[in-house]
Amino acid sequence: MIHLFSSASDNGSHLQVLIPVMLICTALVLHLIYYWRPRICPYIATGIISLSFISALILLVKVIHSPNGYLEYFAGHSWSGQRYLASGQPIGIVVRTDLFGALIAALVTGLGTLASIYSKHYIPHTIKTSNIGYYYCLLVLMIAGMAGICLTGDCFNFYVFLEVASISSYGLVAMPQTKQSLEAAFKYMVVGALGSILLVFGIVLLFSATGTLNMAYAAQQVHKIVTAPPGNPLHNFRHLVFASLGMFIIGLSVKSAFFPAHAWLADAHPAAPSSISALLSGLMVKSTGVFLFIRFLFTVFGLHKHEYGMLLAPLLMIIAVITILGGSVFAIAQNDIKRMLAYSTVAQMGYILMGVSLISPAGLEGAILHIFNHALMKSLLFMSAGALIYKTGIRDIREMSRIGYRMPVTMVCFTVAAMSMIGIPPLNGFMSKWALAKAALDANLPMLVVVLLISSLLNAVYYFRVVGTAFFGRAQQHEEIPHADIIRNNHGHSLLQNSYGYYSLADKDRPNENEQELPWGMLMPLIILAAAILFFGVKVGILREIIRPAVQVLWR
Amino acid sequence: MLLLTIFLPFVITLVILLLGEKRIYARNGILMAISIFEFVVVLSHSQAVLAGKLSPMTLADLDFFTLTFNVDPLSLLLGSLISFLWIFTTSYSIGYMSGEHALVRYFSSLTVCLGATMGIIFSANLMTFFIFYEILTIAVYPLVIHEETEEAYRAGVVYMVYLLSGGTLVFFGIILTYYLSGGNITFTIGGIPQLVKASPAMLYLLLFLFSAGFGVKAAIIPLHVWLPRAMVAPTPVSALLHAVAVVNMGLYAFIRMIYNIFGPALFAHLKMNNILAVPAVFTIILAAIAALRMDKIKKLLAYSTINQLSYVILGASSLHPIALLGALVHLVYHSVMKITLFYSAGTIIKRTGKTKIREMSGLAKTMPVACAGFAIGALGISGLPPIAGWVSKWYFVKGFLELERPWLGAVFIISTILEIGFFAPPVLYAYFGGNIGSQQVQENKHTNADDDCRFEAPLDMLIPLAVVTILSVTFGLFGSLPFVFGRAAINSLLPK
Amino acid sequence: MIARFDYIAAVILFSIGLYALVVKPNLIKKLIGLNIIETSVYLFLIASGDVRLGIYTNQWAASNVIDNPQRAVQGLEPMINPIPSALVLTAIVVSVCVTAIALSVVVKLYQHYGTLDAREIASLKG
Amino acid sequence: MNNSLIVKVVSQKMVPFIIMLGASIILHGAATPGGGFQGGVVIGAAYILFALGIDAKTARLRLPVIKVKIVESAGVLIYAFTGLGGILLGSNFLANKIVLFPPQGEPGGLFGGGTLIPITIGVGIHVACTVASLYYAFVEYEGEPKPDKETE
Repeated sequence: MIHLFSSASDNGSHLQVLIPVMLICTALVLHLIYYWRPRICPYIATGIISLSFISALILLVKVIHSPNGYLEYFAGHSWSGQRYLASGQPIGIVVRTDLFGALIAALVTGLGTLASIYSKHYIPHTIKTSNIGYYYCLLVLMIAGMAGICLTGDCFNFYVFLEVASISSYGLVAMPQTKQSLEAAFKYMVVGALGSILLVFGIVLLFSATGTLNMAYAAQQVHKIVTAPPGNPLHNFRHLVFASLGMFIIGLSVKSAFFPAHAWLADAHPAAPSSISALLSGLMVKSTGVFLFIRFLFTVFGLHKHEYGMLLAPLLMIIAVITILGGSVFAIAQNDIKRMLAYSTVAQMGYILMGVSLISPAGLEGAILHIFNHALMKSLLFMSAGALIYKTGIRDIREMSRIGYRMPVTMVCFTVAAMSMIGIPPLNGFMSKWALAKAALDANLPMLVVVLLISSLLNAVYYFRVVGTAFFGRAQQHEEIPHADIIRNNHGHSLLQNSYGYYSLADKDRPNENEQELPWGMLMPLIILAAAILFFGVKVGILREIIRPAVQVLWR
Repeated sequence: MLLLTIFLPFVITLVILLLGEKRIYARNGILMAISIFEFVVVLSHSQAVLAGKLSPMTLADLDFFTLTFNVDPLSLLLGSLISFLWIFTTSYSIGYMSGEHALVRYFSSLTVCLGATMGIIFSANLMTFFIFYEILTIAVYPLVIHEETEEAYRAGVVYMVYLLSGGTLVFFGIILTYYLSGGNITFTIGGIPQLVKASPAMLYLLLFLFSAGFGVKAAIIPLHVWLPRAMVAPTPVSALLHAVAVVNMGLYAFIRMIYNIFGPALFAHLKMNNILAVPAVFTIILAAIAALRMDKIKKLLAYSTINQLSYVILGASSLHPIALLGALVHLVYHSVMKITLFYSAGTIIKRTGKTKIREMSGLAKTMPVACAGFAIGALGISGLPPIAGWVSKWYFVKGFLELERPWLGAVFIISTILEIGFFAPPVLYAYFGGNIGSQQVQENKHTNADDDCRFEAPLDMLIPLAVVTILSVTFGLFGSLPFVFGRAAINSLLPK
Repeated sequence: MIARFDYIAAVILFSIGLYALVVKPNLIKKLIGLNIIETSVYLFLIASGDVRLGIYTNQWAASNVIDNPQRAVQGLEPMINPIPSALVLTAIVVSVCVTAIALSVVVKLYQHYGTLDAREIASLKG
Repeated sequence: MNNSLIVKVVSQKMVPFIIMLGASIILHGAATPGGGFQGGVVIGAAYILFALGIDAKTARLRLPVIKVKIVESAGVLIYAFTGLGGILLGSNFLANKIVLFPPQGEPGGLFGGGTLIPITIGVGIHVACTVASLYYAFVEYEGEPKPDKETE
């Protein structure tokens, strides 16, 4: 193939656009394929996502070896080869992938592969058979959107991909079609749409001020505007820049569930099917939220260069602290395991914001490291929680006593992730907390370390509750789940609705009751993730070698 | 070989888990073998260490820090003590726990504790130390809740809250050390050199964090609540908590903190020895007074432990070689005597179901060995001459007199009087009380059928009890091994 | 400022939409509120594309503006910027999608609860 | 649905003209205001009008779900393959060159947009089908019997 991997005339790579394009195209035919051959649909989805994962890895390697730390690809330019206007403004949509984006894209597609493998067995017991085709379609679309966000360098492209990812996730949350999931989906949708519209507002204001949608070029213009002395006509555009910054901060705070706007997350993430919860908590709030937060604040608005960075930092820090403590405290109060995990995600988003709010390379490094590590940990937690629900139908932590003996591998994986979350040393969660703590001390803010530690302690309290109950809980038989109404799923299994309103399979119809604890397809992602947690804990150097230059690129 | 002592127990844990509940003899055999193996391996290092050869071993480089292990005289002292007592813990546990439920969980946790303890003792820097410190904390939890009663679960919650909070403080201390010293967190003879340059306020904060963190494990008084609560656990576990692993690790951490992190010079310069003496004295007196009020044997022993632990802290923070020697030797002696007390109390509880002091009345006639062990242990802890405890107290008092702080010496005298006050009743009841107890000896339902009461308890409980009792006496009369290791440790901790 | 009546209109629309979104208990009315908010942003977007309206506008000519602001400010290059219009189209598509999904969710919710009152549809708390 | 005859006839006779308008908007998307989305919506509206005129079930027979879905996906694939054409011909994704349409139009003319023509056609097809299927999703929804409760 002629120039499949590197573009002829730029330093970019075709993979930058091919990854989202191939995912979107596949997604749109997937539900047709489901009509035609329902059984191959999961394999095609898994295949295409893993193909995109391989592509993302190749891309990551290419970006690492690129001289500037980023690849620029001009999509939709004119054939004549003209790339820039006379003023230096790029023509067309510039797909600009830096190290940070490439890393997160690899993470997105990698975890997406695992989620899609996991879905094959999990999904038929959660949603209607007629919806499975749409499920895979939306799953692939969502991954396409998240990967697209990470790969582009154009403000409006961000928005489009963000909406692709968001809208598919609304659909996925609503997919089980229970009371809870529908209500959660509605809340999620309203809040998400509000967040998105604020982002559009921000983009428009930025466009008004700078006259461009290209992020790199906009960054130059913002710099010119902010540093223009009074009297210079450019000085008048300052207000637009500030308004735009404010809109971005509010909109992205909503999207990444920082403190006052965190409630939707705690509803939406538990209500989705577990494979989707894993992606939502692990990736969605990051790629559509914190990733863009870092992207815009540092790359476009240059928070580290201008004085408003110093004004914003304390504000962000306060939000971060409240988010961390609030999320942890709320998590303790939960009895539903997935809801607890969702609140834990809120707290972890606070960690990431804390790293960002230090406005130092070390803090940013810690934040990015935590984005990566938390994605692995939280995906594993949600997937193992989903496996528990799949096998036993138990969502309530109080009913989980001795479950660790029935499903040893699942619970051991859960324990590994929980320990990593608490910050037990050789695991990866510790590494990022350590990096954040060190950054906070470097910034001479030991109070933040105290917050981090209190939160670790609270983490320990609520994760230990689960692990303790699962392995050392009282041996007594838990009461029968009170069920309001019995419905039948598409396999003819009767579904019980427990006191929380969630449906689960009745005991007699539970799959593989007497066989191994889980089908291999569900066990494998768990084991891979647990191994990854251990691996990136011990070999954190590999990640830091990518993240350190990534931060340098952002810091420019 | 050193790494083997740390990681072999973890492998053995897996083996125990795989063996399952059924294969009792294989499990017992493995457990005894690993305990004896540990002791032999630790002792085998003594030649090299006493000759002054240290060889740090780096296992893995984890970017921010390294997993490094090392043997020095102090760790040799603690390591040999603990691995030695572990032999008795294991054999006593096998006897005491026979027929109980969830033995796989019990013994696997016990073995993890062994590995974690060895890891703590042989770690060469703070992070390695911390990893195993937390593993120990978590591994003890299943042992605390082993009875699975409501009370046990509540004790488990208290235990976890206290210990994890302590761990968090320690972790903050480690981060602060890392920050103040620019990344050097290795235990260094004479203290970490970079800390000298740090500001006093930060160093006081560091002292607070470490003492509060380690103080939870060492049961300094406001932080001691978990220890009496954890008494709901089976007696071998109490012995493990009080005499063998857990609290000793707190003391070990204190000694490491004073001598290998701050260093004696900096510690004295900032008058931290005086600061640390305050809670220690407070704890000694308060715990002794509290123990006077206790009517249950195990609670009494718990408060006695709290009281004794602060002796070590007080002695170690004095920075005087003789008092430090007293502290190190007391660490050993206290372990031996406390394990004697627990084993005899455990034997009594297991055989008769009695937990109150008053119920021990006249028990000496039916259970002579147990009561003799209890009496000897009690006398030793109180510091009466022929038995082990007086030697270390003698050194304490001598050290503080040489330091010209007689009032600290007086604390020991007062404490001794109080100890005699609270240990006298059980002993007197047992030997001179009315004979009300003998009728109430009830057959414990768990004892083996073939054990027809020829002995007062199964042999695998009695033998460890007898051995540790004899040890208490011999250490009192001519115990030289602790002194050999202790002097070597002092030479390494307090460089001339 | 009064010259920018379009901006004022956008702000008023935004407030109305937000009011409906927050205060009205009916889910459909909430969605209408959301759509009004979106409309206000589109209005703002399109209005900002019109260079003739004043200096706080988009300066698309704008490679010119930043390099040579005086000319555009003086109205020498009056031109309606096509890019905001294109953006509005995309945004409308998005809002149509969201509205469609939201409506279908509302239908399903009605099926479960038999009501559209947000105060009664509250099984999730904490 | 018992519409009057006038409505029925007029709505059906209007459909081809509306579709023509939509097609015109789509084809001129490159040069004038309008484009794939607007034209597509117009065509979709034509179909809705058609369905309103006669009853929904009959309209459904004329346009089965599966066909709508296939054509809908085909629209996006036209877009994507036009983009990929750029790569296959040695330039970047979506690079614009008049390669698919032999008549090389003037800039501003019908064929002056180069690859914009297939792109707008793809978008138009997709949007038209989406609008039609959205209409049906709501109109043909067979809900369970509802309680009589109404709010506000």
